[in-house]
Amino acid sequence: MFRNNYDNDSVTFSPQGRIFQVEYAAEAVKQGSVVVGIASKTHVVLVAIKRNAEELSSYQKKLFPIDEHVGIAIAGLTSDARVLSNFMKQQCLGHRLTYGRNMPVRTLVDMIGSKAQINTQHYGKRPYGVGLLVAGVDEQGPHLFEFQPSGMTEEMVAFAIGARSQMARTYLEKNIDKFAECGRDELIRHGLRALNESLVQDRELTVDNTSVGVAGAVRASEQDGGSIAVEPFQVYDQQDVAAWIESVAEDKEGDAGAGEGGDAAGEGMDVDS
Amino acid sequence: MAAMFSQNPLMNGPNYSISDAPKEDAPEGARQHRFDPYTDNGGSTLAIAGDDFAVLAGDTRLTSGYSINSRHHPKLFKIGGTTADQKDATIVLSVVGFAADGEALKERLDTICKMYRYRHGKPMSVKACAQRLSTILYQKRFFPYYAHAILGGLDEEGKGAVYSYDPVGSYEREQCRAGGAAASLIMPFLDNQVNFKNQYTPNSGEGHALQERERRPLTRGEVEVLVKDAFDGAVERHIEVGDGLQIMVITQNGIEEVLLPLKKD
Amino acid sequence: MTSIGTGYDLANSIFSPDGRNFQVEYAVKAVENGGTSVGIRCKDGVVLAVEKLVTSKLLKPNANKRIATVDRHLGVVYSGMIPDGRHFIERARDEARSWRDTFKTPIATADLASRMGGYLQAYTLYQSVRPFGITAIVGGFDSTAELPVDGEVGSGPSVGAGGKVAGKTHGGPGLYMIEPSGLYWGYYGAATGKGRQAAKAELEKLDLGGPGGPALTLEEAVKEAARIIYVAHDDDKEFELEMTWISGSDGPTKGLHQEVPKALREEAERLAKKAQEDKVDE
Amino acid sequence: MDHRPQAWGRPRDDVYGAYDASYLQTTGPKTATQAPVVTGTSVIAIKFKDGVVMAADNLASYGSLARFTDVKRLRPFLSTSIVGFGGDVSDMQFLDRHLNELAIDEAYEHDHAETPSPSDDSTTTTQPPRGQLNAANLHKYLSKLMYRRRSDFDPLWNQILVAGLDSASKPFLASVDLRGTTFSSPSLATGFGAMLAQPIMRRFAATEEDAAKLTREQAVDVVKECMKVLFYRDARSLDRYSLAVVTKDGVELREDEQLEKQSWAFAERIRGYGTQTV
Amino acid sequence: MDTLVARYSRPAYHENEVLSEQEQQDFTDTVPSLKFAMPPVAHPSAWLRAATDDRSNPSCPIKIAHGTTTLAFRFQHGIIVATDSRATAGTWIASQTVKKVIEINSDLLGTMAGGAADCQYWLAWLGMQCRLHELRHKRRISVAAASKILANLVYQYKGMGLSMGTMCAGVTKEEGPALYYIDSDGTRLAGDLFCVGSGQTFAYGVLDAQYRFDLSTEEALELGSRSILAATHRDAYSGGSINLYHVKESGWEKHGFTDTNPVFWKTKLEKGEFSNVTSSLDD
Repeated sequence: MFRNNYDNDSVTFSPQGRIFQVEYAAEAVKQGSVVVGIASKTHVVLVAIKRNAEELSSYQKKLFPIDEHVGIAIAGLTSDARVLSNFMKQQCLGHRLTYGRNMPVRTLVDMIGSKAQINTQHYGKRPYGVGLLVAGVDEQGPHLFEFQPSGMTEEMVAFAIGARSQMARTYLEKNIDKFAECGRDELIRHGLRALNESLVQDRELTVDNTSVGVAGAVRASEQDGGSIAVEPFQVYDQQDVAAWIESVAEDKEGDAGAGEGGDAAGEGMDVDS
Repeated sequence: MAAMFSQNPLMNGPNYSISDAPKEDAPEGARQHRFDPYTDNGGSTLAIAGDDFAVLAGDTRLTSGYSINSRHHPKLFKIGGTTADQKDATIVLSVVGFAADGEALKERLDTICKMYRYRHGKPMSVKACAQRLSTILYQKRFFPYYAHAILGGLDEEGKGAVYSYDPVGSYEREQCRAGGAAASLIMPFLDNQVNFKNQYTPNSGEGHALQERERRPLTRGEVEVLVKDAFDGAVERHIEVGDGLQIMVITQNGIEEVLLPLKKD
Repeated sequence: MTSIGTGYDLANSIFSPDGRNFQVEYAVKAVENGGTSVGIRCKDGVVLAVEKLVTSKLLKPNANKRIATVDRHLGVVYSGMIPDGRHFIERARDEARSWRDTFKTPIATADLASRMGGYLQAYTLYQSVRPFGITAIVGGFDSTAELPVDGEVGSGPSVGAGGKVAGKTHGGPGLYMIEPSGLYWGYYGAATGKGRQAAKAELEKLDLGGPGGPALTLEEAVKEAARIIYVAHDDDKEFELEMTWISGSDGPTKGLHQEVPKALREEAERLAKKAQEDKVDE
Repeated sequence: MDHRPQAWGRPRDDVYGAYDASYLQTTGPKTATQAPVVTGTSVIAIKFKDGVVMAADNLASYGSLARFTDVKRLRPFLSTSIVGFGGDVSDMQFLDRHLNELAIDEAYEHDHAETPSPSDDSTTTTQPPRGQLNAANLHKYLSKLMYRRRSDFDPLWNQILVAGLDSASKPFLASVDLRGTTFSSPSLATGFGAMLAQPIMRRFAATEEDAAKLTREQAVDVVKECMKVLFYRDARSLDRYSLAVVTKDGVELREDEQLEKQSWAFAERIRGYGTQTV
Repeated sequence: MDTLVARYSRPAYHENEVLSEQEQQDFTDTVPSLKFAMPPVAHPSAWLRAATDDRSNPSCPIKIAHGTTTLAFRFQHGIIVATDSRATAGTWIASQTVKKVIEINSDLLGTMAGGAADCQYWLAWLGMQCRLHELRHKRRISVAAASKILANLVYQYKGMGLSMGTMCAGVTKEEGPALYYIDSDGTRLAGDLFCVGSGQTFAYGVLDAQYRFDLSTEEALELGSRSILAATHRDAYSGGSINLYHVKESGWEKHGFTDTNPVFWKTKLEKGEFSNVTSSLDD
């Protein structure tokens, strides 16, 4: 059988100039459940499907707040994500202590990018087996970044990573022109719809398996200096996401008539929006 | 310490008329470091715990020597909120002494509370925070923070809690405490007015049979008047206290902050 | 690629019997898969340009910049593995800073190229690392004016020790290309990445290395760079054109490395597209 | 020399003083300034409704010697802030270089400034891009730096004023000294200025509200008046000075101002020094 | 390779150079570290003394709270531990309500004299070590071992400026009532009775006169209290309340935190002691 000699470590190029270990690490991201992120002019949202190992086990968290203005969604090895998340938290706190401001999101993302790149160039290290969507707001407004195990970090309008995320991406591509002007709730609903596309046939969004995270940036008028007021990144779970799930289920019912309201319906109407 | 390095066993032989034990230290005493890392920025703070609230207060004057550097410098800081504006904070730290040490202390405690919140997903209790503040101060045992810290919040039962510290971290939960330049002016007043020290119930007896006035928790209204009175008195008699009075009241509903004027002379 | 599989290509820093370091050659392959980068040194500055292939429609347009500033007066563009490029830039910025710490003056383009050449070469020496999968083009404009030392307070003596020397000129534009092996040369016009062959052919047609120095002006160079990127581009894929420039202190960027203004870039792109079409018509 | 057998040939304590092992220590801290040498005197600054005015003279003194007369002690940072240095000049130069590097690093974060088109030329510096370190951020950074250095017993012997706008685009003015002590006030002055100029400035801007009523012209006049008073009474001052105005449009810095309309009439009335003729 | 690469290069995440090592640690540590910040001078202890010794220099900037009269003695039914509750910083009475008996765990008590923070911190630390010992060896630590741990620890810091004179009291099956004195010089002594602090001589006077091993529990508690009372009466640095504990094999018992003033008058009026003080309020 063909044996690939060039895929044992991340310090060996293949004759085509590829590094297989890094490409394999990217596969690990596809093992994780799907997460979706979208940015508008005023908000950035992350939505995620949580998985549980067994019926009786708890659901694995997918969204993590980093600092008041940044949060991440993860797909892949959770423990690797933990390392990156702790690192990002520390950097944000350090930056705030030193300069008294929110860390610019791109600076933060570049830092984990560099950290991950080192792991792809030195023997004895392995690439991180996790992909991230980083959502944050700074003086420039809302941002959404994708982080890959290779250390590649790119700013996106909207993106999805994880298992079956291609379907979600297709949805996002189709609707890409609508996002910029979307309000907070509308943006979340787009996220949930994209998420829905990636679900396996008989699965659906429920309050148990869905997480939503939002951050916002409201810009003061030019006379008032045009500075940004940050709506801190917040994660919503359980009953707090019921209304959003329901409203997405409704429009599905509308065009297919097959959607079930799910047990979420009727409860948790007191969701703030 | 110096003796440990300079001990020469050869010199411990027979004695001669000239004193031959190595002197303890350099002739002019300890080596002079021309830089003194400390300064006193004056001001005063006070804290009183009530039944379901805690009040902390501090003046806003910042002095160095006889100069007033600022009339608007806060000594009270909210600690451990999720955001930089501390909107959801439940603990207040007051520091008085060397302002830069106070600032550094506040930032460290706040950082630690924020890391705790990030790791555990819940805010630190005032009890845990008080213990942690003690270890922060003690980590600088050999190079102390020159700051008198008072921490206030509500305990697990919702009762007001005030913890006071010495510069290297010994601490105690108390009913009330004054710190800083005018502590010696304010503290006796509080002993009498909050803990009813040396107050006796009239007609409760003669001589040694006289009954002490029964202690009772003060209401919030009473405490706020006390705080203002305490500072008005301190401003009258201490040059490093004045300009503004910053008061924070911690209740179940969060932290209310008021700024009152004090005499500016 | 006759030696593939003979075992000499499995680790870095190993010579094959015919004296080649295969891992470095493979790293060059990674560069050759990347979008084309071009640098042009002209009369009054340097222009850098890169063809950024759009891998997804979901990428935020014009947000992911590839050309980076080092210190204030240097620009770096690269083709190949983008994370490696970020590493390169960070190191270059550290070198520039350490230069300032030591000499209290900005690093010269040639010095940065030398430092970075050394750095990349170190990554070909050890089995514990792999070479960089990028080829970088470094462009800069070393100030022609007598600069004060960083942090200088007064104006200093006008003559004598520490004073100025009349009529002495120095500085000017510089352009260097650094390869995965650590090899670097100075260039009048440099190109790397997927379309380097076509780009080089176009660069050679320009008047860059004449005896009187390059005749091309900055604005012309901007237009040429845009055209070359369009020429070198594979037609079927979408791409973004990113361009930066550096002039002397009397030029449009006042000695700083900056992005080419949008209006000028769009004009250059319009001309480039037109040239493409004209060619098809012929 | 010691003549006792057990210590023959060694230096004697009563001649050379006690042995002090601390001189041998090689692990001690590196310390630069343990006392200031070449110094600058007062820096003064006052807020007005759209920004802050700051001034400092151009003199660096070596004790009582007016050593350098063209030293610029106001330094702009990133066209968002102005930093005024009192105290040791060598430490000021160090900080200036450090801030220069900080400005370069900060520019990396906001890489890809476009070259401004030549049409919108302005006489002042260009408006700072959004999200760059503002004066409040810079002051925070400097206070951390100064505090760190004092904690290392290696202080930067300066008192510094930082002026600009804060994150809410309100005028910002604050001070940090060699121990890392920070404070802020509508008007601030270092050194002699704290005694001589501060009372004058407080007449115009005792509170934030007062300062918010001042116009730019008024503020500049007050500062010029203060510089004059400082020159009259501060023996380590100069009549050439730098004046900076920082607003949301950037920093305007004039480094070669000359005190105008001086009147030394008051000197006639000074009694109690030197030979009295009356 | 690494050294070559490391030249100049700071990883991007070491940007926070203005923060001290300790501040950086706050981000990563889940439990507080035992690392202490030292003043970067040639003689840290001399420097610390200059900054904090309020006895040699009453105007020194930092005044550390000091504790004062503490005592403990063994008797047939266990150990009595008694202290006053005054903390002074110079001549300023910083507190009248200091708890100078430190509950190391439910079995062991420590006392506080000298630097209040030193005692509080290191006895809490000792409690942690005792618990770890229990977890490792599945039985209670002996008082001898516990006191030895503390003595070894303070000996490591000898000469650096710690100030503590503490007693460690506990009753175990193997040792019976066990009492140790430990101070910041590294001294560790076993004994029947100790008084520690500025008021120790006054307390010794009373304690030595009436002490017997076969005291009843009541008598022992009364003796502890009376000895502290004597010290608060004659030593200006002692006062406040009398804090009284009885340590038994089953653990310690608290016997009140009693204001000295009423106790004093009760002792005088009912027992006729302290006749040096007039009881009449009129003359």
